[in-house]
Amino acid sequence: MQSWLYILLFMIVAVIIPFAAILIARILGPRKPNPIKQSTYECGMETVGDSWVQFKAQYYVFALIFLVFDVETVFLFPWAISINALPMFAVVEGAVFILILVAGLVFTWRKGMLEWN
Amino acid sequence: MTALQIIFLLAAAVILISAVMVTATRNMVHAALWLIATLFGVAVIFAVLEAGFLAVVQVVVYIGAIAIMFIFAVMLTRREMLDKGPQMNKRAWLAGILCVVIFASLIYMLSSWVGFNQIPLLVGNADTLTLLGQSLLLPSAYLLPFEVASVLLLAALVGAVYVASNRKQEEK
Amino acid sequence: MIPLSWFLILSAALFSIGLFGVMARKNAVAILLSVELMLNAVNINLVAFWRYGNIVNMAGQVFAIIVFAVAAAEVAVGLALVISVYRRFNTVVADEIDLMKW
Amino acid sequence: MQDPIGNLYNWLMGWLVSWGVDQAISNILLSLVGIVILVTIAMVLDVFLVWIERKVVARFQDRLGPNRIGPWGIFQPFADIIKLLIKEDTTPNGADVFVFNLAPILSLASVLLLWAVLPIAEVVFGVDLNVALLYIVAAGAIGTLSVIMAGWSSNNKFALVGAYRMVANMISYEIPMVVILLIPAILTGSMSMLTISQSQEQYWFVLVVPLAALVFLISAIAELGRSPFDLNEGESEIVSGFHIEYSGMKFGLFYAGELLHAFTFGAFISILFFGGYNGPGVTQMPVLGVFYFFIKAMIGYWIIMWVKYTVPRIRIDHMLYFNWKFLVPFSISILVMTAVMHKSLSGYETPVYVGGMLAANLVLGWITIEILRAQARKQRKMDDPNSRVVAELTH
Repeated sequence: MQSWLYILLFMIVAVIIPFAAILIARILGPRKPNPIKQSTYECGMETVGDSWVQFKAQYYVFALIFLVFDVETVFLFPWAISINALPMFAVVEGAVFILILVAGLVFTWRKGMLEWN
Repeated sequence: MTALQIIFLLAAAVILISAVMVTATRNMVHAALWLIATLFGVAVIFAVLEAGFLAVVQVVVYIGAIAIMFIFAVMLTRREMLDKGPQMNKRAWLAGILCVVIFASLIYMLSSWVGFNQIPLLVGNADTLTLLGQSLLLPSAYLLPFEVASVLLLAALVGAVYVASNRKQEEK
Repeated sequence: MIPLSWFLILSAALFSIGLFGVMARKNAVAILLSVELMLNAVNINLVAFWRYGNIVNMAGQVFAIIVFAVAAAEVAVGLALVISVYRRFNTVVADEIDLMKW
Repeated sequence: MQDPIGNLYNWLMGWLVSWGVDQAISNILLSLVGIVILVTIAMVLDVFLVWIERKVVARFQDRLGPNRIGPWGIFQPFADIIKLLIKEDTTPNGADVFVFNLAPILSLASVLLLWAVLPIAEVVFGVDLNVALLYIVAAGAIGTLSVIMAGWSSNNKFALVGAYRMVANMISYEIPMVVILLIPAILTGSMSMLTISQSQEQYWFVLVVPLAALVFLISAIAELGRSPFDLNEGESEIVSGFHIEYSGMKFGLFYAGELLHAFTFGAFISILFFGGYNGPGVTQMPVLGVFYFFIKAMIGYWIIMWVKYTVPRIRIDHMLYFNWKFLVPFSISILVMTAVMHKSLSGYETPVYVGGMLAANLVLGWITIEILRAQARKQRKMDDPNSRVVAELTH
């Protein structure tokens, strides 16, 4: 509990310091906005269309694989730290857990979803 | 008022306000960002409950993966995100009344329970992390749910990849 | 010390807000967001009961972890479906997807 | 001299309590003072990292680097800060102002948060968190979030494309990194950074799991978005990526965050695999650990810079293939091997244990190289025009 209180205080300080930097810069710096300056930077070209470009679906597939792997590897942490207190059988169980994870990767690989095209 | 109670109340306020904003905002990216605020508040609640592992897992899994997935999905379906037209169903008021009734009856039922105002026991020196690892992996405890969770995630991956890759078959 | 009731009230309120979102929102992504709220309410309950019960019995934390896995699976499949439907019907409004109406 | 900070803390605590301040409040006050000092050290270090980075890149490119302000140009970063402070802070049209301003704050905060769990010496550290390894990953998640917030809120196509690439990069390489973070947890049975440092008193973990240290270095560089994985910036294609619309101090915060992040990851490599603050004479005088820590972290940071200024940028598909088709399976096999070997060797004496682990690593590394070689041979055969013609003729 004590250590989480410390982390909370640390978060507050870590947010205040960059915030203060931006605030000081805003006070010290000039403010003369004009339409050209505020326009979207595009190497001197006029912006065409909506800036909300529809992105490649491939990014989504990688995010999907990442999500599943992230969840599973995070669950391996309790296994990892208690490995000395567990019998060999449980260590193998953890390995089985990992192998199920690998099966998913093999499937996506075989399915050709890891290709970037 | 102890410091712990103040932290709890602040976190609860963050959770509830941003939860309301999630359901009320028109802009879907903003809704996802409000969801992140809610999730962060829940992580603070876990820390207050001395479940430090779950607090960090909440941030890693929910904010680091699930929220990112939501933002990606919103980007993929952008045309609807221009937020035109009503965002609520016609019978939203009915849903609102129903939810208030459900909330009130939940609280009514719980408050008649003996343990409602229970005070927590001290954690002491119990190493909850190692205990968690043992309960997850010993067959006498929760080994089966743990492995089933892995299979569930595998099934989700296979299914989601299958659904997401359907487009190729259409083009053929 | 915080009594258990505070956590239960918070969790019930969060669950109700999530339920409202599921029932009232039109956008499918928003419905999934609201389901996440409900799952989080469940998790608060599980962890609170773990903390206020016997601390050595880890059932509450274990099932909170299972709920994380379920949430991840739900998001993965749910969003994949939303995107797939969006490609076919060009909409993510749940009411307009009425292929199976008749 | 054993524990100067603890003594100072106790003395101040006694002083505050004698003034009639409540125990809990004075504890919070002293923690706050400690945090502010720790963050200030990190920020001052950050200022000098700007100078070090510019000096080192200049030497790599056979130039002199900053050399006008002060001896060897050491006051150059202060001039830069003054410049950043008095620059105009523009917000582009159509930007989502709140999110736009929040992104750089979160970006730097996610890096500063890492300093809370760094064991600088056995008696000099912020907090000994029992889930510190996952806490690092959690802080990284906030960094990822800040990238996507910056890219989305800028209302700029380049920024958005840069943010997608950066996020794809960061989330992909997070998997091998998390898998490798499991390995010190297996070896020590703890997720606390302090325990990990303490248990390397006899031997460094790089002797036990050299392959893991290598994979961690690679994925750390990718997490940082540094060259050769800097395709999120790609100056020639998407003109510097997600922070394109940021100017003045906000840009400075992104830049400062990147440099401090690189240094902090150098520190993590040294803590997880190179003994952290351990070195000769540390047991007699724990404060000496601060010196070893910074030396090792600087070496780690220097290696990251060395890679950055030597290796050219790779393409996004190559980056993703390298991660998902090589690094992830490789790190998982390292993990399984380490778990099984550690469990079966844990009863033996230290020399046997270290030797066995090292041998297992060498065997795994050799097998990997052989598989890669076979793959490369097959690929070359396929790519070779002569053999393709032969194959078509015989077909």
